[in-house]
Order: sequence, then C-alpha cells, then structure tokens
Amino acid sequence: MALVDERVAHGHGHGEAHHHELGFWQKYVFSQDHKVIGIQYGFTALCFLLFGFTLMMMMRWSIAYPNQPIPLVGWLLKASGGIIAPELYNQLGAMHGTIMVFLGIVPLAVGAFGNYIVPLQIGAPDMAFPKLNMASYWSYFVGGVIMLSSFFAPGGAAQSGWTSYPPLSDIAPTGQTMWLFGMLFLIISSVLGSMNFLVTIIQLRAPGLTWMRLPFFVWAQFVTSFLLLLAFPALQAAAVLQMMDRLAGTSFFLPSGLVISGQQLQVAGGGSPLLWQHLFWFLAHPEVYVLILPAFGIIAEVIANNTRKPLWGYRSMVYAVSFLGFMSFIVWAHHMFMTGMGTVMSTFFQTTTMIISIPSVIVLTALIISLWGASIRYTVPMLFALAFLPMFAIGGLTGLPLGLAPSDIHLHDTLYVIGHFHYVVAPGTIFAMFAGIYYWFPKLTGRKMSTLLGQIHFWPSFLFMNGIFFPMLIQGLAGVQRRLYDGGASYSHAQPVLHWNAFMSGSAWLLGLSQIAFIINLFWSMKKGEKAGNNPWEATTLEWAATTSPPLAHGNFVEVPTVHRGPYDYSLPGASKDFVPQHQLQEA
Amino acid sequence: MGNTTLGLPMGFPPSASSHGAQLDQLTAVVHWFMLVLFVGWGLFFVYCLFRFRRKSNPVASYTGAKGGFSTWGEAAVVLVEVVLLVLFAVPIWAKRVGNVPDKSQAVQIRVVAEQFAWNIHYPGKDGVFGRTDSKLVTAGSNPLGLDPSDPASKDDVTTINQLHLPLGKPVLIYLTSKDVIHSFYLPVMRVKQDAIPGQVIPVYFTPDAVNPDKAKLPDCAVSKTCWEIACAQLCGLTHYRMQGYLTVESEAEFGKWLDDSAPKPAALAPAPAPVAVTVPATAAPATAAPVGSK
Amino acid sequence: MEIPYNVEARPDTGLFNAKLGIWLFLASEVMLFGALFSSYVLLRTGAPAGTWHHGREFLNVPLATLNTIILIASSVTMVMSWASLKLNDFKKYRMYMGLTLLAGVGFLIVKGFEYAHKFEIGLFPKSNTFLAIYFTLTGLHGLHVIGGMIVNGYFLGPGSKMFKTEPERFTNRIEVAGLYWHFVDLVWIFLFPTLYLL
Amino acid sequence: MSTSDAESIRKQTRSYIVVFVTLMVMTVLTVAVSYFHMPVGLAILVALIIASFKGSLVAAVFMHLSHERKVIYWVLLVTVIFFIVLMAIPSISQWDQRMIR
Ligand code: HEA
Ligand code: HEA
Ligand code: CUA
Ligand SMILES: [Cu+2]
Repeated sequence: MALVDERVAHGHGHGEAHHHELGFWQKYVFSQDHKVIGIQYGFTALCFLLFGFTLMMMMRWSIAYPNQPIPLVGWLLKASGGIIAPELYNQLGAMHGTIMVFLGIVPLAVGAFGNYIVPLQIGAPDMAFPKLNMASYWSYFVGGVIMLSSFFAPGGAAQSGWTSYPPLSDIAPTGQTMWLFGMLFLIISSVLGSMNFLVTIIQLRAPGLTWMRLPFFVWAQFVTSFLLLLAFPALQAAAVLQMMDRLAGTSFFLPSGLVISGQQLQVAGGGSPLLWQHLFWFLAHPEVYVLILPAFGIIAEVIANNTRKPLWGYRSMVYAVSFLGFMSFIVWAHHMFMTGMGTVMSTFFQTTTMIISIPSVIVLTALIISLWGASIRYTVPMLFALAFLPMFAIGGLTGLPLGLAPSDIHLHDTLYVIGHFHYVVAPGTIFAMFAGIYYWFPKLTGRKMSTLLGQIHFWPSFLFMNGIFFPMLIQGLAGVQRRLYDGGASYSHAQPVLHWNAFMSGSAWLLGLSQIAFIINLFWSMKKGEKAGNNPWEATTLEWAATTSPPLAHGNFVEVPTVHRGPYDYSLPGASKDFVPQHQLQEA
Repeated sequence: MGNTTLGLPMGFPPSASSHGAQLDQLTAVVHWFMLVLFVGWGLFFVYCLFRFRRKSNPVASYTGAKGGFSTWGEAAVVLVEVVLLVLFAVPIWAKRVGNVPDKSQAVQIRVVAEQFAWNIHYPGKDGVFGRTDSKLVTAGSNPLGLDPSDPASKDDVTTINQLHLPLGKPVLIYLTSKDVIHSFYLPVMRVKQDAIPGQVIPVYFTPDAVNPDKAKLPDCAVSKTCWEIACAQLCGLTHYRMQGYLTVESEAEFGKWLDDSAPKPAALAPAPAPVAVTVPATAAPATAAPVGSK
Repeated sequence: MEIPYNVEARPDTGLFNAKLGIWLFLASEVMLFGALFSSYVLLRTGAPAGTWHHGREFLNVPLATLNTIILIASSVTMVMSWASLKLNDFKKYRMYMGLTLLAGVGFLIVKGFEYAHKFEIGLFPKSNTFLAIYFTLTGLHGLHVIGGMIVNGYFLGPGSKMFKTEPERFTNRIEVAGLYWHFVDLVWIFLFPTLYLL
Repeated sequence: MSTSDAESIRKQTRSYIVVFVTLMVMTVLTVAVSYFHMPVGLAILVALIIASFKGSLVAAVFMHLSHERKVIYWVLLVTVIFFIVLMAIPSISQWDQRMIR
C-alpha cells in the first residue's frame, strides 16, 4: 500500500492544514475519509486492471502461437519450458475474467469514482457510514489478495472460467475453493458498499438538491448500488453451496451416476448443474450493467461539460437507467438458451432481452443528440467519452443476435460473445474510466494531466482496441469457440479465420504499450502537471463549485452549499458566463 | 448445399441441414438491421462532431435539438425488434424445439460426452438401444457402460468421435454427458446443445448435404477441412480439441457403414484409428488431477 | 463537519441513516435466503419421484418447536428492551437485553444438541440432498444468530455507556439491532415448517 | 418513532404481548396440523400460510412495518418482486426443460 500513501500525501498537499491531527495510519491506511478510500480503491483497482491485462497478454500469445515458448516472461514457467500449457491457459482465462470484472472495473467504477465523487456531487461531508466504507475497502482488498494467492495453490488458480460452472468447478483443484472464498469477501464488500451509497444518496443530499437536480452520474451510481445490493446475494448463496460441495462432500450441483475418467464419483448425487447457472446469472447479468451504468454516468458528465450545454433529455435518461436496472433482473437466462430451454422460458427471456435493449438505445440516442447545437471542446476526457459512444454501440448491437435464441444457436460460446462484451467493457467501460480519470484528476491533485501524453494515449488505444475485438466478431461468426488455448488451431471450421489471431494478439500487445503513456502521465502530472484552479473545466456540478482542489482533508465543504438549479446549466441565455454552478442563486 | 450466407463475412461455415438456412437468414437480417442503426446514428454523430466543434459553433444552444428525431428513431428500433421477435425468433425456436420427429421415421442415436471424447451409440438392426449403466463403465473397453447380458445390446454399434448420418433423413439424438457439461456443436448443421450430466436432451435435425470430397476422412484430418463435432463448453484441459468427425453419406453407404462396424467392439473404433483414439488417450491423464483433488 | 441525520430523522424521508441502512441490508439478506430457498424448491421438485428424503425422517420436531418458541420469545424481549429505553428505564433495558442474549444462547445449545445427535447416528450434509440443504440453511441461520448475539452483547456491555451521553442515539441503535434480530427470527419462522414439517 | 410519548409506548408493549401469544398458538397449531396426515399439496399450503401469517405479524408489529416510512416500503416492494422472480423462475424453467424424463 506504500504507493497509495504517497499518492494521498500528494493528493492532499494542503488538505492537512484544515485537519484535526490523526495518526499516519488512520489518515492514509485505515482512513475513514471517503476521498482517501476512493483513492485507495482507485489505485488498487488500476493495479488489478494492469494485472488482468497482463494475464490476457500471455493468453494472447498462446492463442497466436500455441506450444511455443513465450518470450520475455517465459522464465516464469520453467516447468513447461516457457510454454503456456492448457491448464495454465484455463487459469489465465478464468482469472482474467474474474479480476477484470470483480477486482478491476467494479471497484474502479463504483468503489473509486463513486466514493470520491458522489459525496462531493451531492454536497455531503462524507459517506453516511465512514467505518463501513473502510470495511468495504479492506474486505475488497482481502478478497483480492486471496484471489492472487490462489495462483500458488496446488493445481493452480481457478480454471473453470469466470462462470465456474459445476460439475467441472466442483471437481477442480484447490484454486477453485480460494476463488469462492475470495468471492465471498468481494460480495460482502459490494453489499456493504452499495448499502452505504444508497443511504448516502437518499439521506445526505444538500438542501435544494432534489432528485431531478442530481447529476446523472449520481443517478447511475444510485441504480448501480441497487443492482449490487439485490443481485449479489444470489451468488453469495451459490458460492456457499459450491463450497459445501467441495468441502463437505454434498452434491447440490452433482447429479447421480457421474463417471469421471472411468471412475464413479462417490457422492450422494441428486443435484442439479443448472441450479448454479441460474444463481450465477441472476447475479452476473445485473453485474454487467453494474459495469456499464457508472460508465454512462461519467460519459454524461464529460459530455455535458465539454459540449457546454445541458444534456438532451436528462429526464428520459434517468427513467431509462432506472428501467434498465429493474429489467436487468429478469433477463439472466439469455445466457442459458443452449441448456435445453423449452419454448416458454426462451420466449420470455428473448422478449425481456429485446425490451432491455431499448433503454440503452434511449440513453445512447440522448447522449448523441446532446451534441446537436453544442460547442464541442475536444479535451482528452471528451475524446474518450466520444469514442465510447460508437464502441458501446457495436458492443450493444452485437448483443441483439445473441439475445435471439435461434441466432444464438450458432453464436453461443463462440468468440462472437467475447467480441460482444469486450466492445462494451473494454473500449466501452475502460474508455469511460479513462475519461473519468482525466476529467477528475485536477479535483484530486489540483493539477491537470498532460494533454499531449493524453493524445498519445488515446489514439493508439482506440485503434488497437478495434484491432483486437472486431476480428473476434468475424471469428465468432465463423463459429470458433471461446476458451480454446490454441485459438482454434485444431478445429477445421476455424482454419479460414485463423490468420486473424496473430494480428489480434499484436494489437493487444501494442495496446499494452500505449498504456505506458497513461501511466507516465498519471504519475508525472501528480508532481509536475500544470496547476489547475478549483474549477478548471468551468463545470457546474457541486464537486467543482464548492470545494478547493484538492478538497479539504475532512468535511469537504467550508459551508454546506444550497442548490438552486439543475445539474447542467451551461450556456444559460442571459448568464454572464457560459456556465452557472448549481449552488448559484441567480446571475451575479 | 442449401445455404446462402447473405453477405455474412467470409469464414461463415456452409449450412448442411434443412433448418440451417433459416437460422442464417435471421442472423443475416439482424446484422443488416444492426448495420443500418450503426450507420444511421453514426452519420448523425459524425456530422455533429464536425458541425458543432468549438470553431464553427462558438456559442452552444441551451435548448439544443428540437423535433422528434429520437422518438421516431427509437420507435423504429422498437418496431424492428418486435418484428424480429414475433415473426422470426419465437416461431423459429418453437420449430427447432417443438415437433420431435417420430421414432419410426428418425435415425436414433445416443451421444454421450465425456472428458474429452464423444461416444456415439447406434441401436443397430433391432433398433433398440442396449441397456447401459454408469456402474458398468470402464475407461477403455466399455466407455458407455453397455450391459453385455442385455440381448438388445448385442448388435449395437458404438464409436468414439465418429458420427455417421444418412442424407435427408431426420436424425434424433439423445444427448447426455458422463462427467461435466459439454456442448455438442455441429457447425455445418447449425446445431448446438449443451450436454448436461444427469439429463438426456433430445436434439434433432435433417442433414441436406453430404460431405464434399475435401471434407472426407481420412485426408480431411490432415488438411483440416473436415466436418466436425466441436465442444463449445469449457470442460477441462483438453476442451480445446474435444473434436469428433461428422460424415453425412447416402442412405446406402450409411447402411453399409453400419454393417461393417456392427461386430466390432467400441475399443478398436473404426478408421481412421489415429484420429479416433488420440483424444480419449489424452483424456485419462488430463482428468486424473482434478479427481484426485476432490 | 458532522454527518447529518445520524440521530435525528431527515425531514423528507423521516428516517435516520442507520434505520434506512439496516432495512437495505435486510433487503439483501432476503435475497440471500431467497436464493437458498429457491435452491431447496428446485432440488426438491426436480428430484425423481420417491428419491427425496423428508425432514421428518431425521429431524426432531419437539426440539425444533422448543427452539421456535425460544426465538420468538427473544424477539419479544428484544422489542421490550427497546421500549424500556424509550420509557427511559435503563434497568429494564438491561434485563430484557440480558434475556434476549440468554435466549440466543439457549437456541444455540439446542441446535448444538440436534447437530451432535445427527453426527452420532452418522447423518452428515453429504448423506443426501435434504440433509445438505438442512445443514446449509440452519448453519447459515445459526451464523446470523451468533452475529446478532455479538452485537447485542456489545450493546449490553461496553456499548451501553452511550446511553449516558447520547440516549436518543443509543435507543436508535437498539432499534436497529432489534430489526436485525427480528429478521433472524422471521427467517426461522419459515425454516421451521419447510425443513421440519414438510 | 422518536416522537411518540410514553403512553403510546405502553400501548405498544401491550400489543407486543398479544402478538407473542398469537405466535405461540400458531406455532403449536402448525405442529399439530402436521401430525394428522393430509395430502402433501394441502399440507405445504397450510404450513406456508401459517408461516406467512406469523412472519407478517413479526414484520408488522415487532419491526414496526405497519407504520413505516415510504422509502422503506419502496425498497421492500422492489425486493419482494425480485424475491418472487428468484423463487419462481429457476423451478419453472426446470419444468420447461427439454429432456427425456
Ligand atoms: C457491460 C457489459 C454488458 C452490456 C452493457 C451488455 C449488453 C447487452 N448484452 Fe451482453 N454480455 C456481457 C456484458 C454486457 N452485455 C458479458 C460479460 C457476456 C458474456 C458472459 C460470459 O458468457 O462469459 C454477455 C453475454 C450476452 C449474452 C449471452 C450470449 C451467449 O452466451 O450466448 C446475451 C444474449 O442475449 C447478451 C445480450 C446483451 C444485450 C441484448 C445487451 C443490451 O443491453 C445492449 C443494448 C444496447 C444497444 C442495442 C446499443 C444501442 C446503441 C445505438 C443504437 C446507438 C448507436 C450509436 C452510434 C453508432 C454512435 N449478452
Ligand atoms: C470488465 C471486464 C473485462 C475487461 C476490461 C477485459 C479486457 C480485455 N480482455 Fe477480456 N475477458 C473478460 C472480461 C474483461 N476483459 C471476461 C469476463 C472473459 C471471459 C473469461 C472466461 O472465459 O471465463 C474475458 C476473456 C477474454 C478473452 C477470451 C479468452 C478465451 O475465450 O479463451 C480474451 C482474448 O483475447 C480477452 C482479451 C481482452 C483484452 C484484449 C482486453 C483489453 O481490452 C484490456 C484493456 C485493459 C487495459 C487497457 C488496462 C488499463 C489499465 C491500466 C493501463 C492500468 C494503469 C495502472 C496503473 C496506473 C497502476 N478477454
Ligand atoms: Cu467438452 Cu469442452
Ligand atoms: Cu446478460
């Protein structure tokens, strides 16, 4: 954690002044200040993202050049002579997915941005339950440590995919048990965290900050928290059951008469493998919207600020995301069309799936129309925000053929699915995260990030993301299955599209290189970045309007602001400046 | 072959089943719809990026866009999705999983997946499957657990990774798994169905094309141009090549093949021996670890 | 700057933070037990005819009835302890809270006996799916009881100091702890018939 | 409830006792019913009805749900909906499963 402390130290340069003295540990490590916790979340999550990214780059080697010793990091795998063996590949795949979703994006989008920004945007002194807030972070941290250490477990880390379908996961090596324990910690963290957010947003809004005056980002976090609160327990239950299967020898997920490599499996039997899938997807579908809603929120903030005009159709967007959140609980079995569903269930879930695509269309459309009549500033955060729109569009649109059972027959469990959701989470959510980091960095540090490095980060990233994921859709249409450690080399139907693999892997590694610009930018700008005032982007929302940058170390606001207007009063006719902060009564 | 890929990208496999073309048509229609949406919205998007950049529009408009663009656009999207659902998806799916061909007409086959092979089981002349029992399973010699004492099992034909089908006859497959979840995937037949232990799931379709020469064994195994059974669900170490071979032939040839392979026990599976045995061979060591760890 | 609405209710919602918090937490608990009950229903309805084992074959109804009574009683004492605080009667609070804690102990002892006996006669979670469900559900519920007892114990002992300094805030805390405890009772009210009687 | 005066509290405590007695009776009833053997379906129905009744008593009186704030009703409404979904759909889909039984 050493690095976190340094970052905070800089982050709060003149914060300390206002600070009734706490010891070093309370201040930086076991801090209860939402801003410090936000930074802890952010930094930890970024490290996990980088780690998950690294795992993936190893996978990409095996996909493009199966059975060839991997350069650079080969020495790590002496046992196999530097070759990524299938069992290692399966571990990398499962852990990449798990880490990216549960240890990377969610903590970054909700834990970091939510923690840091939401209280500021609603004019609150802190989260409603600071102690709980600290608890959620450390629970997340422990969960992460368990997940990482599982690589050293006998038989290696979890290797049954991030979906951990039994019976395979029931009979998998110890790593799977650690995966389950890790999950339990992450779930506790998320449940406590989301409860904290909900109370904060409902109870601690500044006077005058009515629901329809909330910045869209807060709305997104609000809905997200509901999803986390009510969806995660299902996986919690499932994890407990699988734990019982693995440790107490029960057979919740094991039917009778299993024969594994010629031997009878000695269990009572009578379980149902599909039960796990229902419980898992009951969480995991809402979970994917947990990955995208905060992204929507950030994008909306950045777009409103850089178009210098109010969001178009703010209300419809609010209703849309609320509806989206509600619907996301009743579409989960569209992941299970191929499990032998009859007509009743498939009709129900195809219909709900088509319905749930509409709110996304509404939000995207509103965001695009917001550009009409704008005066667009092409700042770095805006670049990422704009790139998000078409990228999410591709990801979302490719969801449609998957959502229709008959076309899903050919596409299910192929790289088309991988392409679909990576378009939403990688050039989608990750770009939104980048936009958020570039946008709020001055708030954290009082300095701006370098625009030049930002450009150097953005353009290649944009290019290479597509270089990886578009061919995936083509390979998927050719029917190449996912989770193939040789990228399909041994299958006839994969041959016509096999040549893409090297190209995609190349793009992936170049994508990795282009991240260096970002990492340098991040650390360099902390010390040397151009000094920024309290409101460098001339924004209207409270986080900029009422506090210093970086914010007061404790309490956030010198005096509690009163809100007099909607979140995005940019270019208000008759106003002297082209933006009117929310807490400003009338034009001075 | 009765298929039109309707401008789906190269590499999209040919369809060799009577229902394939219909699925492909839906896939194609959806993708055209996606393309239209993307281009439509995209053009508007790009135009805005250009027209409303700070230089050409220094002062933003507080009220922004007017008129019903969004309402109409969204209404159109809803309409198209309803059509896709009501006219295509739901009926097609109902057709796929409804009307099971009746046993007398159909070729009945049991397919039992295991790590990492496909056990194929034909009832033989008497048209009755011999009794099977998981307790009788032995890794090498009797992977299906066939009960030799059952007269019906005498003439049963069992193969590993060799699925032969007659042209133009409905095929009724009883799909299950011995160990973990696999997914029975015949790309050219547009068939995919998870094989779930403890459940026997019926799968049915009608092949409407025979293997082209380049897809005939044994050569195709070398040139990698076979028609294959693929496993589409992560099932362990050797999932990446849990591969079987599909041969569609005229009814006469099919009958002949059945007769030829009738007496043989499962162990020495029919040609091509190398391909047939490699997979199960790797299976045993691959799974040893997991089982031990339980 | 103090965090608002820790003690007094926010005008528009009429709630103090912790109360909303605990209800949200209970909501997620409802989903947790919901998932487990759902699994129970699915496994039971899915079991081939005649293969399902019923609770009555193994379980001791009288003991469970006793436990039900104990737990319900503890719920009453819990709410009474809160009421006594409202009436500003700290002694009574002490007594009722003590009783609640005692009831919790009693419940666990009885459960302990039940478990021990099962193990003696060789009935384990792995024996059959019903027992698997039984041990999982009751075990998880037991953990909730223990959790609640720790909280109550704290408010009976060290935590109770707060009543001297901030009586209203302390009363709120007891109300919140109570809500949780009643929920644990409520879960048992459903566990009892579904596991023991059907 | 911080506004309520001593008198109303005393009233409540009485209601708590009443509920307590009712719950006891109910408990005994459930057990008793379970002893004369009726058809499974009916038995389950009765047991669940009694349980739900007891449950709602606890919620309404001990947990003061009978007079709670709107926010909480909303939260619980949403929860109940998803709870029902979670209870119903997995089992329904099992019945809808295409398999040879
Ligand atoms: C953030 C994550 C995210 C999001 C937002 C979505 C969104 C959607 N997903 Fe996706 N999905 C995943 C993450 C996500 N998904 C993951 C991780 C998996 C795989 C899990 C696994 O198996 O490992 C998956 C798998 C998955 C499946 C299962 C596939 C299979 O296994 O066979 C299905 C099937 O219905 C599906 C459907 C959808 C649909 C209909 C949407 C809809 O919500 C999409 C709606 C959006 C649109 C329709 C776009 C509209 C936009 C425009 C029209 C504007 C155009 C603008 C411009 C051009 C500028 N998804
Ligand atoms: C949020 C989820 C998420 C994200 C962001 C990603 C990101 C990426 N993923 Fe992954 N992926 C999954 C979730 C995700 N993935 C899941 C769930 C699976 C399925 C697993 C399974 O089969 O079970 C999967 C599987 C998967 C596969 C298929 C494996 C297989 O089926 O065999 C591949 C193959 O190429 C892949 C590639 C990539 C690539 C190239 C990226 C790139 O976009 C990576 C981009 C990342 C970055 C650009 C890092 C940015 C961060 C930094 C630069 C940090 C800076 C650090 C500091 C300052 C300290 N992913
Ligand atoms: Cu069998 Cu994958
Ligand atoms: Cu989904």
